[in-house]
Amino acid sequence: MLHRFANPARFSRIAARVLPWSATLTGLLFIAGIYFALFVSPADYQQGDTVRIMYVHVPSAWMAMACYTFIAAMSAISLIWKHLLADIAARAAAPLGAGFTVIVLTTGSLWGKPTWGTWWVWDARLTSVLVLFFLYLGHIALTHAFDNPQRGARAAAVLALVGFVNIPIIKFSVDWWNTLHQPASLTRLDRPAIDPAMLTPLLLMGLAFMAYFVTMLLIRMRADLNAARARALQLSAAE
Amino acid sequence: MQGLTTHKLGCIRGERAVFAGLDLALKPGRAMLLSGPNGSGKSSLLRVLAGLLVPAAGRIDWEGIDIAQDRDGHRARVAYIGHADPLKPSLTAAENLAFWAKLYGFDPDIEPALFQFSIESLADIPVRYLSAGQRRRVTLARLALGQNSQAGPALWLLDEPATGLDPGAVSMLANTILAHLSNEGVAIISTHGGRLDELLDASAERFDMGGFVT
Amino acid sequence: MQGLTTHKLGCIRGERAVFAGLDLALKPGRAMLLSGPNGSGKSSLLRVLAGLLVPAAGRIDWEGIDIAQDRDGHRARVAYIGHADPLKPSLTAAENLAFWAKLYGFDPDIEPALFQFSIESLADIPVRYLSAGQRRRVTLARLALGQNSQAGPALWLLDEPATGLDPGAVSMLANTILAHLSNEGVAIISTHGGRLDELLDASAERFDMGGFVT
Amino acid sequence: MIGFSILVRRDLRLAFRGGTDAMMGVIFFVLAAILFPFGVGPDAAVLPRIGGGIIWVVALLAALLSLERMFAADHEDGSLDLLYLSPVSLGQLALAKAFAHWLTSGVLLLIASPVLALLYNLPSAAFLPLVATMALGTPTLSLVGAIGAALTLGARRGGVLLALLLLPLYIPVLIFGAGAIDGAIAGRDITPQLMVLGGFLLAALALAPWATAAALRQAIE
Amino acid sequence: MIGFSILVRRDLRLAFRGGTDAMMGVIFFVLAAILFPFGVGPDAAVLPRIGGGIIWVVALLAALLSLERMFAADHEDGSLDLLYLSPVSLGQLALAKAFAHWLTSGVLLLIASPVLALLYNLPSAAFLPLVATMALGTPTLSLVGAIGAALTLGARRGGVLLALLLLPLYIPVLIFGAGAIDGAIAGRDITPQLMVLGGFLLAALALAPWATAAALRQAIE
Ligand code: HEM
Ligand SMILES: Nc1ncnc2c1ncn2[C@@H]1O[C@H](COP(=O)(O)OP(=O)(O)OP(=O)(O)O)[C@@H](O)[C@H]1O
Ligand SMILES: Nc1ncnc2c1ncn2[C@@H]1O[C@H](COP(=O)(O)OP(=O)(O)OP(=O)(O)O)[C@@H](O)[C@H]1O
Ligand SMILES: [Mg+2]
Ligand SMILES: [Mg+2]
Repeated sequence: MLHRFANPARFSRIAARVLPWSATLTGLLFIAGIYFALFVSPADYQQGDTVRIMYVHVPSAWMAMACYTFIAAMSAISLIWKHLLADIAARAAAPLGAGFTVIVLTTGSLWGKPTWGTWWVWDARLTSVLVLFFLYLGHIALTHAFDNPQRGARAAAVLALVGFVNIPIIKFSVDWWNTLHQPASLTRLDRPAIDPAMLTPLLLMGLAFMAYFVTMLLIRMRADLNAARARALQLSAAE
Repeated sequence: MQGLTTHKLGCIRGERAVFAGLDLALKPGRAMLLSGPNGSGKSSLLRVLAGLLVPAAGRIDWEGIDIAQDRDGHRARVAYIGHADPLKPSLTAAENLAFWAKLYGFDPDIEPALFQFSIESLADIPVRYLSAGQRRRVTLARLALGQNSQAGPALWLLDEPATGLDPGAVSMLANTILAHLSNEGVAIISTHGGRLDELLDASAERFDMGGFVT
Repeated sequence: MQGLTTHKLGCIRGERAVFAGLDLALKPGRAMLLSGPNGSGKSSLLRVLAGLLVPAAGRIDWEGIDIAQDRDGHRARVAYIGHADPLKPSLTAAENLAFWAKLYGFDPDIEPALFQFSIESLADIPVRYLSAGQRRRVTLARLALGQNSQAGPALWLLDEPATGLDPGAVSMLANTILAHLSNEGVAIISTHGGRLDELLDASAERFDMGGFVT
Repeated sequence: MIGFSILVRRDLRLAFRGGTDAMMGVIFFVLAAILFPFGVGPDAAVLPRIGGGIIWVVALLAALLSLERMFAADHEDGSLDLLYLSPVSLGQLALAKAFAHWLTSGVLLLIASPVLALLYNLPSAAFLPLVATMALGTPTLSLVGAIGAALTLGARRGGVLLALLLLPLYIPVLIFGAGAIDGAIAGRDITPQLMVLGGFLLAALALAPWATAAALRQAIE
Repeated sequence: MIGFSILVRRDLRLAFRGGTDAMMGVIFFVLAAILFPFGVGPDAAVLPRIGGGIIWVVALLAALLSLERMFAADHEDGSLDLLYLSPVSLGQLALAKAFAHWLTSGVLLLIASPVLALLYNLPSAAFLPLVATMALGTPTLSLVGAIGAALTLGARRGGVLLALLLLPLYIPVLIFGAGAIDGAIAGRDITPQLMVLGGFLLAALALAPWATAAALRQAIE
């Protein structure tokens, strides 16, 4: 039994060392990002101050997609190499991703009301993000649907890989179908089509979201590992 | 080493170790009667040997080669009978058997198999209307199917096969198993004692799972 | 006439007569071991006696009175164990038993019954995770529930109750049945031979269904 | 009545543990209601117009969906034999099963329906009638459904049969349920429809347990 | 390929004998489609407007309905173990199951849909697109559905979970299917929608058997 936790034990040690740094970094990036977003960057000439929603909306959209990609990668590793840590990482990341997706959906709706005059339209970008949200929910539900946690992890891994087809759809929906939604202006192959005054806070917030994700992921994975170890100890004590 | 051997085999079900450190060795032409109290892991062991459950530790060798190296080859040599009867109630006994015969590529003539378990008269009755023992006979007739075919499975894994059988049917089963053994086949049979044990006594090793419960 | 008697009992299943002209008589305190080949009608007879199947002919008397006169009274005196285990996989063993205890108005304390079949340690495990023999024990513990209550059923109808039980559990079952008989109870038990027969030998009549197959 | 509550509590526990399909009905209900805007096109002013009807049809389908296995699991694993042998009568069993079915499907539909009404932009005049007709109609669906479920136990092509049996029995409920909502939107008095629905419910309460018990008696053999 | 046809023929025979719920889907489909006019009120000029969408939503629900037990019976009675041990690969098994499911649900929906189109007074321009989108879309529903059915085998609250898992995967098919019909009625070119539906089908054909096999492998234990 012990060899299964030997590697995770090393992970726990490394995580313990990294955590304080990543947590501090998250805090600093958020402070800087929010400062630039609220006080330094200009209001939009068309949209006024509502444009500042962007500094939350866009980073969380990036993270919602990045997080799903991360889960899909971990799932592939879990299915091919049957690595325990990959299972745990995927399980830990899913609720975070669902959270980011909720943020995209709510900030998007909030932003949509003043700019498009409606909270919601059924266009390809919005719909595919909603689908992403349901995929996260399905992933979480499936993980916990079996009495045997390993079964749940494997089943969820298959689902994550299947659902990955949605990510390119979200990304390119604005190019493939003409929609109300903004096409990519920053993450383009050529130069970003965005004012540097807006770019700085956006990038800062993006990095802050990323650091937050890493920190939370480490915390959740460590908790999960500890719980598994406690269960194993309990069972061996019962025998 | 000929036949089947296991090395330090361990099995975990639902986060609980069922058995560990199991070493078995069985030569061609021999049977092994697995006994042990309820919940000692006989069914789990048979499922591990069939490749249906992945062992938590240890390995299984066939003719000296790890079966994990050759999953397809191993599946082709296993005949597995579980606790449940994998029969569809709405199909007749003959239809049920014919399906498995065709799927496994066995001889499609199922008459001899029906005859071997004395269920010719039930062939055209939907399984829904059969008695418990009659159903078990239909399930077991699958063994005869493979046996009567050219290259049938060599490793029989039978989980309490005699459940619900009358003494006559137990003899038919014993004869079927003995014929398999005489063909250099191997059979591992879980049991709680009874007529089948007695009939197979001369050709069988005995193994008590009781000692390996963890 | 005390106990259970049948007169010219006949049973038809699926438009086919299973048995006919069956006369049984069983005194209080005695068991009857039903044997017979697969499909000879043991299960059908037990279902008829339980009132689950309506006999095609003849009648069944309890203490000399036709049970058709008093269906509710008869239901209250029957404890029936069939081939299947009437357990819900998602409920624990204790929850399953407690449900039947409450519904039948038995003593709600199920501990002694669990103890009687040595399944205390399984009480809080969902039945889904139990081995075949462990499930059978949970089913049988229902008998102990009625036995430990004030006015438990007097007529036990057990269809191959020892299926899947290890020798230890068979002894527990035999003791439970013997205790029932010593309370002036009656038990009819279908069987294909085995340990249970031997243990009950001294208190049991034998009846071979083979001769009544039509 | 003790037997009744024991049976209801068991079924609820089974539903909660996922052993039965009762909850499926509600999920199905919400899901279907979410899907319609995708299919029909959400921008249309048509949604409020058809909302009441859609909600009722979907409720009916949801009830139907979870009915098929109302007695099936108990039949397959031999529990039905034991239920029959127990001191509780089959009539009580039928009532308990229908009640548990209603608690795990009808009540949830009842709770979900105002949300769906919002989703479909139904006029606020339609809210109370919607809930009232649901409250009167869904128990009837469960009670009548129990008859169908018992009749088709062990039958070949049970599901199809069940649907065919229940369809004619459900249509009147649907017509008066959806009619009441339309009437309320149009500003008419809907007391007559509610009276009829109430009448259906009383008739079902009186007849269904008896009919279900008779059907169950046939299924045990 | 021999294994494939043996498996398909078995499933068809089982469906025909009433052992499975596949046929239930179609009955449900027709039934639901018949019920809607009762709910919505038949006089309304609104029916042709929403007909295409309703037909698609109902088709989707019908597929979902019959999916839950796609592998469940084989799982419960131990047949799945034997199927795994047979020379036929799990991928082939998945494909065969999905194909049999489509034959017993999708094809019948396909045949029934023009009748429903008549029932709903859809303009004649919508007929061909309706059948075409159904022909392209329903196989995708069966293939993707097989993944869900395999993933939720033996899960707690399997039915609910299945619906939750499949909802996001079905929505795109629904949108393009219903969109094509609306487009056709409005006189637009619907080639893009058909292309997308075809693309979905190809992707499902390539991915679904693999994913279903992986899920089944996990369910056998
Ligand atoms: C609920 C509604 C909405 C959802 C689900 C949503 C979703 C997304 C997603 C997923 C992205 C990331 C795209 C990428 O990185 O390629 C994004 C980016 C963006 N969104 Fe939204 N959005 C919504 C509403 C809005 C609204 C109302 C506006 C403003 C008019 C808006 C403006 C933007 C902008 C400017 C970007 C950045 C594009 C780029 O530079 O790449 N979004 N949105
Ligand atoms: N539901 C049914 N419908 C029609 N015929 C049935 C049904 N159940 C059993 N039979 C038939 O009735 C006969 C008696 O069956 P029964 O189950 O009583 O036999 P049994 O003696 O209990 O056999 P076993 O030892 O196999 O349990 C058999 O031939 C069987 O095929
Ligand atoms: N699916 C499962 N998940 C978790 N635990 C299980 C599962 N199946 C069985 N077990 C547990 O594993 C242990 C071994 O079960 P197994 O079925 O192998 O016993 P067995 O020796 O075959 O018993 P029996 O004689 O009753 O058939 C038991 O304690 C049982 O509770
Ligand atoms: Mg076993
Ligand atoms: Mg029998």
